[in-house]
Amino acid sequence: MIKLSQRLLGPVTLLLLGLTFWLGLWITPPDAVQGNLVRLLYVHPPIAWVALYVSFGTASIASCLYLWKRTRSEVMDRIAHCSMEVSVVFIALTLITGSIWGRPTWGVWWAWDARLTSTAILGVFALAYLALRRANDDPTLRARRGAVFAILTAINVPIIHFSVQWWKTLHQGASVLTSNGTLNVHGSMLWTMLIGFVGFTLLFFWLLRYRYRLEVKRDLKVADTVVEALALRQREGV
Amino acid sequence: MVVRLVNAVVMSRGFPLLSGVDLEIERASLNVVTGANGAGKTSLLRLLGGLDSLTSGEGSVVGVDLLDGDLRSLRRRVGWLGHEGSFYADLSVRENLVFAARALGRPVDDVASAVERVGLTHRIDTTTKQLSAGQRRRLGLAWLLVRRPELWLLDEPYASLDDAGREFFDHLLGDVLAGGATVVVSAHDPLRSSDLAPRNLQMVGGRVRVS
Amino acid sequence: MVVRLVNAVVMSRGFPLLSGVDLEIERASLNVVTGANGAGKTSLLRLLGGLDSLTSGEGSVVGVDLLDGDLRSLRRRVGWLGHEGSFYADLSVRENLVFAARALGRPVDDVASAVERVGLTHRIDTTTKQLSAGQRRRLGLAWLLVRRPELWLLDEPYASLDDAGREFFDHLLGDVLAGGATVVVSAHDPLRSSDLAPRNLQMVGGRVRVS
Amino acid sequence: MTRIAWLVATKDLRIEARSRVLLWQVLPFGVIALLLSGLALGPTQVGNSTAGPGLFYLVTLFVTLLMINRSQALENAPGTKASVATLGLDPAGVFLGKALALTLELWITGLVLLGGSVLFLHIALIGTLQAVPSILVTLTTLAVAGTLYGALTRGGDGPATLLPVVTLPAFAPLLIAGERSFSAALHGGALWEWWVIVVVALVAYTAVGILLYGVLEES
Amino acid sequence: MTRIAWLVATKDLRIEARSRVLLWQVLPFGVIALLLSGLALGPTQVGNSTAGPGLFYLVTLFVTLLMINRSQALENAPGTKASVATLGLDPAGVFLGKALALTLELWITGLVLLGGSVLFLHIALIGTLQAVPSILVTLTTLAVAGTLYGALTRGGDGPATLLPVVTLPAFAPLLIAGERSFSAALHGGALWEWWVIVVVALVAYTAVGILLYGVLEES
Ligand code: HEM
Ligand SMILES: Nc1ncnc2c1ncn2[C@@H]1O[C@H](COP(=O)(O)OP(=O)(O)OP(=O)(O)O)[C@@H](O)[C@H]1O
Ligand SMILES: Nc1ncnc2c1ncn2[C@@H]1O[C@H](COP(=O)(O)OP(=O)(O)OP(=O)(O)O)[C@@H](O)[C@H]1O
Ligand SMILES: [Mg+2]
Ligand SMILES: [Mg+2]
Repeated sequence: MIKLSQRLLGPVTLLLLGLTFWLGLWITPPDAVQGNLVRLLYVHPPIAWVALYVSFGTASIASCLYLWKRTRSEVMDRIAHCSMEVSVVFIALTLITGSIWGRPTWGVWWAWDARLTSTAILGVFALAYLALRRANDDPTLRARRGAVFAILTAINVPIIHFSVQWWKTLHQGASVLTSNGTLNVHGSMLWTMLIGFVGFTLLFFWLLRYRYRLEVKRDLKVADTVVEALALRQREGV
Repeated sequence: MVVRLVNAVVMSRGFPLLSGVDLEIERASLNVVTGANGAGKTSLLRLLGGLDSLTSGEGSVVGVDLLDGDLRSLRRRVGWLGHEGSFYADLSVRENLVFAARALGRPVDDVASAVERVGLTHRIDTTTKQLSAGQRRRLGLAWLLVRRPELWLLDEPYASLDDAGREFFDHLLGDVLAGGATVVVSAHDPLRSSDLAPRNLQMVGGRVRVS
Repeated sequence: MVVRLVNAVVMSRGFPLLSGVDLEIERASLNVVTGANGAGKTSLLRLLGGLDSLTSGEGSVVGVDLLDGDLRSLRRRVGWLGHEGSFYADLSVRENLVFAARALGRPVDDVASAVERVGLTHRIDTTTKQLSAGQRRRLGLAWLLVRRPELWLLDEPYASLDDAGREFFDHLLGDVLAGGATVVVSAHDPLRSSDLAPRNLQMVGGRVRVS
Repeated sequence: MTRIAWLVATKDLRIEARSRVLLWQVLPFGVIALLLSGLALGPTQVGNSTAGPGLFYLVTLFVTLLMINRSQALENAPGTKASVATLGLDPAGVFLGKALALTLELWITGLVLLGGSVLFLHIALIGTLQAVPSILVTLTTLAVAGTLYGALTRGGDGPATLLPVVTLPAFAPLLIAGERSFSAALHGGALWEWWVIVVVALVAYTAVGILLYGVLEES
Repeated sequence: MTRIAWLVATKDLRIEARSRVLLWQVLPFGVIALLLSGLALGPTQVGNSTAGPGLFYLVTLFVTLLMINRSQALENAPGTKASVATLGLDPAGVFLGKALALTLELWITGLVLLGGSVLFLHIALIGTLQAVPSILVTLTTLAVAGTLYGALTRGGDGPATLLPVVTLPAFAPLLIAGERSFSAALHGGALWEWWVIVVVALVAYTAVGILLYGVLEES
């Protein structure tokens, strides 16, 4: 079952993303105000959602599991590390798609708006996480410090969200699903967005799996060199 | 058995500091670790003190498992004298020792007698970074006297001590062993006191070759 | 006369590290400075190397006046091996030595042979901060081999060297003296080689008591 | 835990009092940085009441980084680390003690810088006085969070430069909150939201520190 | 002199390249600090073209301080100091070499920060490009002066905190000059006066460094 779903992950992701692009570019109508720019709607929000919630969520859950003695294993550490790395990619994509959207609509590439600012701060958190890992080469130390830092980041997500929210906002509000529960996008657009959300979420896990395997392979290679290094060391001075 | 290591490996940046140590050490024994420069003596002592962590293999020290035991409780029972033992460089000799005594819940009165024993009474209010190399070593010994650990790990204790200091150290070793504590010393010089019958652990290439 | 000190005093934060040293040292002689911990051995060597400056009294080393001579030209002619000699901790053994060779205009080829002589060939590309205490000492010796100074100031050279290292050091001393350089060593252990006939300078309370 | 906290805090404060670095180096630095900020923005911006609180917090932040660094450097000298590790101090106590000492130092610095801001950036005195409680609480949060992040970055290569990278994103919301509550005190306006952010952060960091500081110290 | 300068510069750059502190720590720090400055001033101030150049220089200044510190810390390790002293390197060469390495590092950092400023502080791109030469010269002056002041503060207690106090007053005029010439590039206006100040300072610091660095190193 798990094997099968893993096998299917790649093709299904590709299928859903292909569907999103096809629907987004050819089937859905252009917007009355924004024209063809609205097509970014099928890409930008899903990417942003993955960047902030899916990847940070995965990283912090894995980190908690790492710190809890009973579930501590390098698997958890690797998952946290890899999802944080993939998160950087998605945050960059969020910023890029957002900027591309912002330039024609707001007239600037970047504005000091709440959503944008909090995205940027979280991006810095992800970069800082990677920098922190780089700076420590003892694997246990690195894993522990990384885990603590990831948890601190997770705690910071709401703090950042509210502080920046109360600070000022320009960005698109919750426009798809308004607070009274009414939908205000066209039917085909909604479907496309929904498929996009699922597609990009699956893309995240696909990339994560890929990155994870790479890490395992690298660790195996390291293990080989360890054996070599041990033999070399044991011959020293004999 | 105070120390038990089975094929212990410690890696650092891809280099094996210890490349598979098998070792057992009995309670109240005196063990001298010898070996060429870079053989791994300091690394072994650091592992035993819980200051570095085990990469692979098994091990336990004073009953604490090195892989998933509580290293902090291990460290608490171990005394360490390293190549560079300077404590808080901005505090005086007395302040450093009072800090240690308070931290361990020992009576503060022990401090004066420890300082007296290592012969630093005339420098008791001198800032540690002002001390000479040998005086710093002596402060390290005083620190151990206040600590009274179960397992003493001493990395080249003779280095930079003068004759009187070495004499004192030999006396101390005798007392410590008589008190039931275990001692592991790394040294390039043979121990001076002839009353002690140390076990020699020779290290080569990150491993112990018990003789 | 390589060294001449008259009533030399060195103060540091109101404390006299040296409290009036009178000393003369001849060319190509071997001098061993002994004394209790804190007697002032390190301070004396630092003064001779131009690393600390004279507070009062008179002095000249290799012809450079300590009060108003050019201390930099003095330092250039002096070799120093201190308690902590680690050079640039982020550079490898080779890079450190190449830097020294280039700085002094010596041929870079000397480096490999110096490393060979101190037995660090298998660590030549290791970062200095990764080295063990004794290996760092050996790097210090290699540095001196590349430098080939007139006056060698060695602060406890035996400390943390293994037997092979000490043997090598004794050989080196012989060569250096034969080459006409002057050596001042501080030590707590007697020199091992019996061929050398060192002059003993005993220090007590910041002064030299020539015996 | 409180006994160790007290022991560590007094030790840190004693070292600080002895070296006088706070008095002679950190405080002058902060005051000069304030002056420079005034200069960098030019006369048109100064006296501009929006910029004042922001600049005060920006400078305070840099000073805080310097002090966190010092606080961690004390523990990080090669000899010190191993010897103190064998004391097996209760990590929660160490965390609280270092945070306590840092808080006190930051309060002193913060109040001096506040005086400097009134002088050099022409912030209104009355409003500034009303902002003092919120500033002290913000500084406490900075100290607690800083102690935690300081331990996280300790010992690697060049911790002096890694620390800012790691702390800045975490300090950003605190900075915003502090600046807003300062501005609110100056111009009137709802204060409580900012209090909520800062206090929630304080509680969260304290809890994480007490629970996880030990994890950072081990190995 | 030039031989030693080259030797010292390559040594410093090699250590920098090895530790990657510039890439992984200093640059991110600078970018975050820019972001934070934008935050601290609030959305209303940003895009305000007077503030932009000032903030850019303020952040550059803090980054410069970090880098001077690192550059001096290399020479200041206890073992290093004595061993290198006995090489008796030509002090003028050491000074030039360290200044050269620092200049290069600052140029890289400055250009990245400039990009960040254009993005986050909304400084006009064209004007910014025109300002690049003046910025590079100002950075060079900062590097040269910083090397000199770094040597001055080296070795005391906590150089990490003493340095800013000593440098800030000296950097203040450079900062103003740089900011003005940047503003002039943005809005048009007389540029040459600011060039004069910066270049005179550069020449003066270089001359003093070559002549007097040796005095600083001795004892
Ligand atoms: C660099 C610029 C931008 C960044 C960093 C950014 C970031 C974000 C983030 C973090 C989300 C939240 C995703 C979620 O909560 O699920 C989001 C959602 C969204 N963004 Fe952006 N954005 C940017 C520019 C823009 C622009 C210019 C527009 C359109 C004018 C836009 C339209 C949207 C929409 C419609 C959503 C979905 C909102 C919802 O339904 O809740 N974004 N963006
Ligand atoms: N990254 C690395 N690459 C290569 N070698 C390394 C690395 N890290 C450590 N080493 C080596 O590991 C060994 C560590 O040995 P250790 O300090 O335990 O030696 P020791 O027996 O205490 O020696 P000494 O008598 O000199 O104190 C040294 O040989 C050192 O060169
Ligand atoms: N500020 C000070 N106050 C009191 N004593 C000081 C101060 N500064 C230095 N000292 C003392 O000066 C002496 C310096 O001695 P030095 O380092 O030269 O000794 P040494 O002979 O090399 O000793 P060792 O054998 O231990 O290396 C020490 O006794 C030290 O305690
Ligand atoms: Mg050793
Ligand atoms: Mg000495």
